[in-house]
Amino acid sequence: MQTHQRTLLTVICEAVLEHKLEQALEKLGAPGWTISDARGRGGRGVRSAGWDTEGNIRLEIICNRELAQTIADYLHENFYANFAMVCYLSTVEVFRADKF
Amino acid sequence: MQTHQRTLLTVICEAVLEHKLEQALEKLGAPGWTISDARGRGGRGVRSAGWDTEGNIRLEIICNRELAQTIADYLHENFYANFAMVCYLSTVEVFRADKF
Amino acid sequence: MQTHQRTLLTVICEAVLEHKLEQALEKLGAPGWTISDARGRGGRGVRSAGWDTEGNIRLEIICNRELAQTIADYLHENFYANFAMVCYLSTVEVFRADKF
Amino acid sequence: MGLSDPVVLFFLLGFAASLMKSELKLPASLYETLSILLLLAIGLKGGVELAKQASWALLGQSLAVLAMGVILPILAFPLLRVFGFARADAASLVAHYGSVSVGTFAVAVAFLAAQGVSFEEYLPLFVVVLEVPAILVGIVLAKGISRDTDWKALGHELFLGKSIVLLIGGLLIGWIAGPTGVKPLEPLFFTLFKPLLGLFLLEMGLIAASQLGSLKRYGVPLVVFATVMPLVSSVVGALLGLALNMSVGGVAMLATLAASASYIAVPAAMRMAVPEANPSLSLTASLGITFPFNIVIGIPLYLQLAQWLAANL
Amino acid sequence: MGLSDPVVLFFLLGFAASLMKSELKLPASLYETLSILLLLAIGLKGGVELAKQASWALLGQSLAVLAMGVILPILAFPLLRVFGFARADAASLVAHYGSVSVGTFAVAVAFLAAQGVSFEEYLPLFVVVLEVPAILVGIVLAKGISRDTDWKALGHELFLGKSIVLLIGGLLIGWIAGPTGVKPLEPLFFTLFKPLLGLFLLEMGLIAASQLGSLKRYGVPLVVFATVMPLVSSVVGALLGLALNMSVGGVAMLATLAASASYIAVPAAMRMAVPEANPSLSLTASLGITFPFNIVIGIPLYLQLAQWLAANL
Amino acid sequence: MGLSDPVVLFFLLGFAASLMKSELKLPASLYETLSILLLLAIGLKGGVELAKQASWALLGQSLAVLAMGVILPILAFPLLRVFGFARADAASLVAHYGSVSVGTFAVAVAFLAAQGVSFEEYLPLFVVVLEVPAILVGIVLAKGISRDTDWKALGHELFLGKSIVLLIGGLLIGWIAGPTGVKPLEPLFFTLFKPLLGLFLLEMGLIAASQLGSLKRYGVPLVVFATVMPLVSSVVGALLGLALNMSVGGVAMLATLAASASYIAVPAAMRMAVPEANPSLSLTASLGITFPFNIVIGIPLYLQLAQWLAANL
Ligand SMILES: Nc1ncnc2c1ncn2[C@@H]1O[C@H](COP(=O)(O)O)[C@@H](O)[C@H]1O
Ligand SMILES: Nc1ncnc2c1ncn2[C@@H]1O[C@H](COP(=O)(O)O)[C@@H](O)[C@H]1O
Ligand SMILES: Nc1ncnc2c1ncn2[C@@H]1O[C@H](COP(=O)(O)O)[C@@H](O)[C@H]1O
Ligand code: NA
Ligand code: NA
Ligand code: NA
Repeated sequence: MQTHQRTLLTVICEAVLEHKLEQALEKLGAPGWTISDARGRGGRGVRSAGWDTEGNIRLEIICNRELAQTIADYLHENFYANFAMVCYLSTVEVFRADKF
Repeated sequence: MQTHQRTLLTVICEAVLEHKLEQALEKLGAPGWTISDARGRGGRGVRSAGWDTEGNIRLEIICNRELAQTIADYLHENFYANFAMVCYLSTVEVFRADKF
Repeated sequence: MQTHQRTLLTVICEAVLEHKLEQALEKLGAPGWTISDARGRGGRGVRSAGWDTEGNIRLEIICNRELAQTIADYLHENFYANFAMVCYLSTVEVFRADKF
Repeated sequence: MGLSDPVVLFFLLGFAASLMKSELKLPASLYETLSILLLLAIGLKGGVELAKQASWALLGQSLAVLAMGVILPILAFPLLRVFGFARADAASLVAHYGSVSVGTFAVAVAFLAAQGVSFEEYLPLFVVVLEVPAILVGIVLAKGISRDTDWKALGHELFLGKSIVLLIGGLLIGWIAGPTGVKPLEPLFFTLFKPLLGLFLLEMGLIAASQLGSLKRYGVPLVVFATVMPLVSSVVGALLGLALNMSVGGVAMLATLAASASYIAVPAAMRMAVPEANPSLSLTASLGITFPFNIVIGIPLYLQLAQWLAANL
Repeated sequence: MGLSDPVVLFFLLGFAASLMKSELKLPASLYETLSILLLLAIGLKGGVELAKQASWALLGQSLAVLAMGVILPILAFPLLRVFGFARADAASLVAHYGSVSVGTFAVAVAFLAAQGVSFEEYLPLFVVVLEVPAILVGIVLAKGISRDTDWKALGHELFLGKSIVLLIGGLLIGWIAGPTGVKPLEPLFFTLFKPLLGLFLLEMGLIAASQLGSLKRYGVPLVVFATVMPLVSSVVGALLGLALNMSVGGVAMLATLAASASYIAVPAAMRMAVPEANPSLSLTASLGITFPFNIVIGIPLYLQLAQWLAANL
Repeated sequence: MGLSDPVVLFFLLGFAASLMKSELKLPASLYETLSILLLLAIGLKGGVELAKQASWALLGQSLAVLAMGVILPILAFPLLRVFGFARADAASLVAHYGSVSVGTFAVAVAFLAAQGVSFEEYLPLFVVVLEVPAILVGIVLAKGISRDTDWKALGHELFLGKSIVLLIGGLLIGWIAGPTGVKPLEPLFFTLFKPLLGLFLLEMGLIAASQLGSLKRYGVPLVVFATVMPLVSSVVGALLGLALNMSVGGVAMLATLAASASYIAVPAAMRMAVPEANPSLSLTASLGITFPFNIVIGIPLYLQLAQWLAANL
């Protein structure tokens, strides 16, 4: 099969944001996303996922570069100031160009 | 240490497929794989992992480009039509050339 | 927003190492890390996460290329011989150059 | 009456919380644990009874019940086809309704106990008997008896799935250990049965309501099927119970078993054996409509039906 | 005295294990399950009492208790500002202390039972009443009554959060099912209450000790606030109990409720509504200092206070 | 006889389900929860006894038991070396067998209770005593007493691991709270002990069978060791029990403790301290062979041994 370049935007942030991020992704038109539970350490200290929402989530969105940038900008504006959050982009190859 | 280019194939799909995929990977000769639990949304709707197998898994295989392509083709033929599934490839550097 | 290239080091290894790896990362000066639970198969057999620490963790560190190399070397020296462990590097783009 | 039983109230709490988009969520492992406990408890109860009174008559009854599990889906299938359901979807739906829901059975047990109505203690055996055959029927209806079907993998799926292993395992443990051997297990499996069932139903309420989202997509025909099918099946089950000379409670329980639709074993098996069937269609019907219907309205109704039949036949 | 109660010992075990960096860790889903059970148990107890004695007098008392939940944070806020806390942080802190801790309440229930001191059975109702208002006060203190606030999302957060849904849900189930209906649930929610509370406190000990790490960062003012505030509040609560003509046990319980600080509902709500407040500050205070303080020292003290007041006023 | 005890049946159910490749799986957090409860229950029982009868004699007995935990692995080590096991592997194996299995102990408790055989109530104390020393011996056998060993980290590993903290914690809580203080905890830790043990053994059966896969790789020497070692150790344990003047039940329990092999504390500690030992080798032996062997055959045998010794010596 032929492959097509897309961008993978990965977001690691406080678990408490899950619902809000999903709403944002829907609004911004993300074609889909995947979430898994995580824990970690960063500028805002240890987040050990020992209880309740004291953990992180790891959110992945495969989409075109432009949308990835839009989403990242949105996150920056709305969450960076007050929440533990890290974003990064990478390049991936997908098989179905129309899906992402 | 010196690094070597390999391909990372990531598959996100219904949890119910885990066992079948493992059998397929063994048959196709994958050198190893890693699975974690996930949830998400895509063309086939929300998969929230709230109960039983109503969730996704995230499967990663590091191998050579050719095998990655073979596995992706196999998945396409056998699962895309009837199951929630997304695949993508990316390039990674490994340290032990003979292992992957 | 402008982006900056960094290296993402991913480590998949026995869950029992989590604490030791965190100590090592702190010592080596990693700017942060993210851990999630995983299971899988590799050269050292099946690790199915069915009970206790018979599972894997998936550790991600975003940092500069040099530090990633240092950490990988450290892992190689200290753990490869006796523990189930896989490492790989990939290139990602981050938004805050000073954070990673 | 049924509505004020606390286990039903737990269901309604979950259902309402989900509809109001509350953040209430039970850990997935709690749900798994509760369903394991319920399956084992039901198996154990049946096994203890087998230890007391295994007999050829019971084997005969089991075969009759098994026949019902085969016939009901075969009769329902053409009707669904007429209503425009695709072949695979229709087959999957009838497989769900020919099998049984352990949760519904457990609620009926609690309901009859609260009403002071007794029933044949070996009824859990019929839960085991009804679990599997409808799945087979569904697969044959979907695919014909083709060579393509990997019968070995399928048999594995059918007889080694989680719920059947726990039911049969519990049955065997209860049978071998017998009434006295099982005694020390009672504090968990019998004394705590009702409150654990309450927790289980809290989660079922959350899940059931979350299925309603897809209701719009499938519309009226599905709602009609998911409420009429249990009513019709319950009558068949009740008549079979009468024919087998069962008590009022037994007739009500068999009506409930017939009326209930699986949402654990069958979805898992059909997903692998008939993947082209839309899994959300069957789940919406069985979990989103039939399960609440049976729990809130059906079970009390089936008891009345049994009482009416006992009085009038 | 309080120290030798086994549930307090469980707390101390967790606390010590965490301080000694033991590898002991309870599965997160066990913690969730235990807190669900405690919330439901407390709700059920309150609901059963409502079924027995709902009255206008009780409504009046509830309003008085609610008023306390509004006034305490308003009074504490300016003090914190004087001590140099940022506006958002001060508002968040007082919201935590105006609300209640279900775990602390449960320990007080166990403690009074062990002491043979009875209290008004409807007290769980006040847990529900006190849960929400302080959050609202905190938000208004942080932001003013601005148009910016998304009151709809906020109301959702407040009244559909996990703990409030389980408390109110348990209350309604207990109320509707009544004393006889709830009877079969007792083996889980009442008989196992104390050992489950013990397990819960084991985990709370682990968590509480892990909060101490951030103590250094916030220093003396926080420690002072987190020990003086409960003491002052307990006096207010006790006096209110007296004014409401409650028994010695009831006065002690109301003092405990006033003195306790939330660590479940409020942190979640404030994180979304006032994200600029430092969540670790409030948690360190309520979980790391006030919770252990109340459990080990506070509750016995509040009972003595109630006894002293009863003897001297 | 032993085979028809329901907890053993649960083990066999899990074992069979795993061999038949059933999809049955217990949530990992359930397994963790159950092992936490068992460890606490055993600790609590021992602690309550200490509260009743701590004495110098008991201290003396504990030291004798401790000596057994040191000597058994030292004797077994050279034998394993002769059979061709690598130094690290042999050391790790004997560490597992010198320590104890809490699950095996719990099954023996249930078995003796079912047989109506009583034993010295303070025996849980010996579980605690035997947990650690063999690990130390194993490490020294593997590495010698080298400066390389990070004894501080090791001590941490040994005394702050999950199982030892829960055992000692339970012991202290039981000791401090005493028989009356622990009373309210009994519904969970004592009444539910047997059914929870059943669930635990269901999971242990699944795990034990999954270890058998690696059996082929290690072959006959491992199987021989994993069945002969417990038999020999049980005789040593029984004789020590006799020498300590224990009752028939006590002798059987001490034989069981000696015969059992650790699969929780020791694997974790050896993995960190002697990483060059193959962890799968020891687990296959202790979990895949010795645990089932002890549960199904060993424990009834050790009781007979104790009875025979009491009658003939
Ligand atoms: N350099 C990093 N590499 C990988 N993950 C990170 C890194 N920095 C932060 N994280 C993750 O992102 C979360 C939030 O980061 P922060 O906002 O820096 O506290 C942390 O809890 C980590 O899970
Ligand atoms: N664009 C996307 N980015 C990341 N994950 C996706 C995306 N689309 C789908 N997924 C994941 O893949 C699963 C199956 O996708 P689908 O087959 O489209 O329903 C979803 O449940 C998501 O977890
Ligand atoms: N080729 C691979 N692709 C992805 N994950 C792998 C691969 N090989 C090994 N792993 C993961 O790394 C862990 C340790 O690998 P190993 O040391 O080879 O046993 C395994 O349990 C897998 O989770
Ligand atoms: Na049915
Ligand atoms: Na308060
Ligand atoms: Na031993």
